[in-house]
Amino acid sequence: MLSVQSNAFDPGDILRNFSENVGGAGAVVSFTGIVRDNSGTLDHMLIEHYPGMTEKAISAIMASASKRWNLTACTVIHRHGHLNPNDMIMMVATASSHRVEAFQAADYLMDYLKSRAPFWKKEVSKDGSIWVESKAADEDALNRW
Amino acid sequence: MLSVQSNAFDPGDILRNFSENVGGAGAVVSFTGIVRDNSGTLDHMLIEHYPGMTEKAISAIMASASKRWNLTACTVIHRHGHLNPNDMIMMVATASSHRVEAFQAADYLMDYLKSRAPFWKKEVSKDGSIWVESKAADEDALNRW
Amino acid sequence: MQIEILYFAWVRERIGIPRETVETNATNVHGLVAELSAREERYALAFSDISALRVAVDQDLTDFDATLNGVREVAFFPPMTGG
Amino acid sequence: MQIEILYFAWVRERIGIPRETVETNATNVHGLVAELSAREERYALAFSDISALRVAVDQDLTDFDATLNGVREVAFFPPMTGG
Repeated sequence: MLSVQSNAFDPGDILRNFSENVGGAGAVVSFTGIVRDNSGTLDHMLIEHYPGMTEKAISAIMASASKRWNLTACTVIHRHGHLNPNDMIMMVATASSHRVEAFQAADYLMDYLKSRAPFWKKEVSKDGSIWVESKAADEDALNRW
Repeated sequence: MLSVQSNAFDPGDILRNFSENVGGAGAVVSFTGIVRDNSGTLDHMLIEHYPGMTEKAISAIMASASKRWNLTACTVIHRHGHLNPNDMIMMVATASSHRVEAFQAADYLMDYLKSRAPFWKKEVSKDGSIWVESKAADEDALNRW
Repeated sequence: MQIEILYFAWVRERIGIPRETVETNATNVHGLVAELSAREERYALAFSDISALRVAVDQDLTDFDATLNGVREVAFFPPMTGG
Repeated sequence: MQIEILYFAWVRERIGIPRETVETNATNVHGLVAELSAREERYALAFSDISALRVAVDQDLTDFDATLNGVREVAFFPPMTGG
């Protein structure tokens, strides 16, 4: 399941539904990304994305993960638009018969979503706004796979 | 938070509460283990544990994870007693500023809980019952850390 | 040939519009960037360091050598920061 | 010296009881196993292959060379299968 949405989502609801429909898998891994206020001055975050390409890019990443690991289920949710501190930004869930595969697939999905899905984060504070810069470490992380 | 319990738990409730109390962390990883019916004949699973040592062993594993990685929160729940197919056996959740640390800590916790926390699973089917055997791969997994 | 061009994040802000349709004879993305940069200062500024930019052609991430033959949509943006 | 002994999983089933208090002069776990095995066939069977067993002394996982000096509780069980 893939959802690119501006609405908030509840990670609890997502994980409950996901865990109850994993097709006999014994292992479920989830990742949830949360808006942090590192500077203590964050008012909100704006996430821009590229409608059309976003869905296409994430679907390709999910298909690639499902090819590499035996997954019985896989879900990606990613918000765009206006987010407040402590809001959930995105979530990934994977299910497999084996814990190692569920872990690796979720880790892989995160690495690729971070650097290959067309989202851009902007942090807005009282002092102004700034586009979050990509990290070399995030690009390097792709070499793990 | 650590809970060793015979009662069922809802992974959705656990993850929601956890995500809302991560002390400013941006990354939350969860693992949920589910009773599988590999043979198609499983009636239920019995999990035996060693009261006293169980809590002590898991606390030590959690302390070790918190020492290796910067975690703002960490939760382990493990059931014992009578479990039905598709019941949730256990759950781990970790929170960190960085996704890599949250992933590694959850992965580490699972590897150690699997082979170092005193639980023993018995699968009961109509044909009889059998103690689940430990896998060499689970012991080998500890060498990763 | 007509191509739809999209800009995202600070590239969009610097150029001042989210999208436009251009008439071009460029054969690859480099050529298109050169044409756009020659237009106005704001384009030249946005494209001054293409190592800081990424490009998608028909919604697939690619590089600046990519051909524009038969292409309908080109997007310019900084490295992604999703997840 | 009196020691509380606990058995889990198939060790418990084979010996037939979950716990017992024993009076022993054994100085380490190996010695205790030898004493128990000498008692009855069911003990000898349960301890016939100690490579298939694990031992905890005062609720800490250890090995069969561990001393029993000052120890109050010893537990025998197969490799754990939690998670």
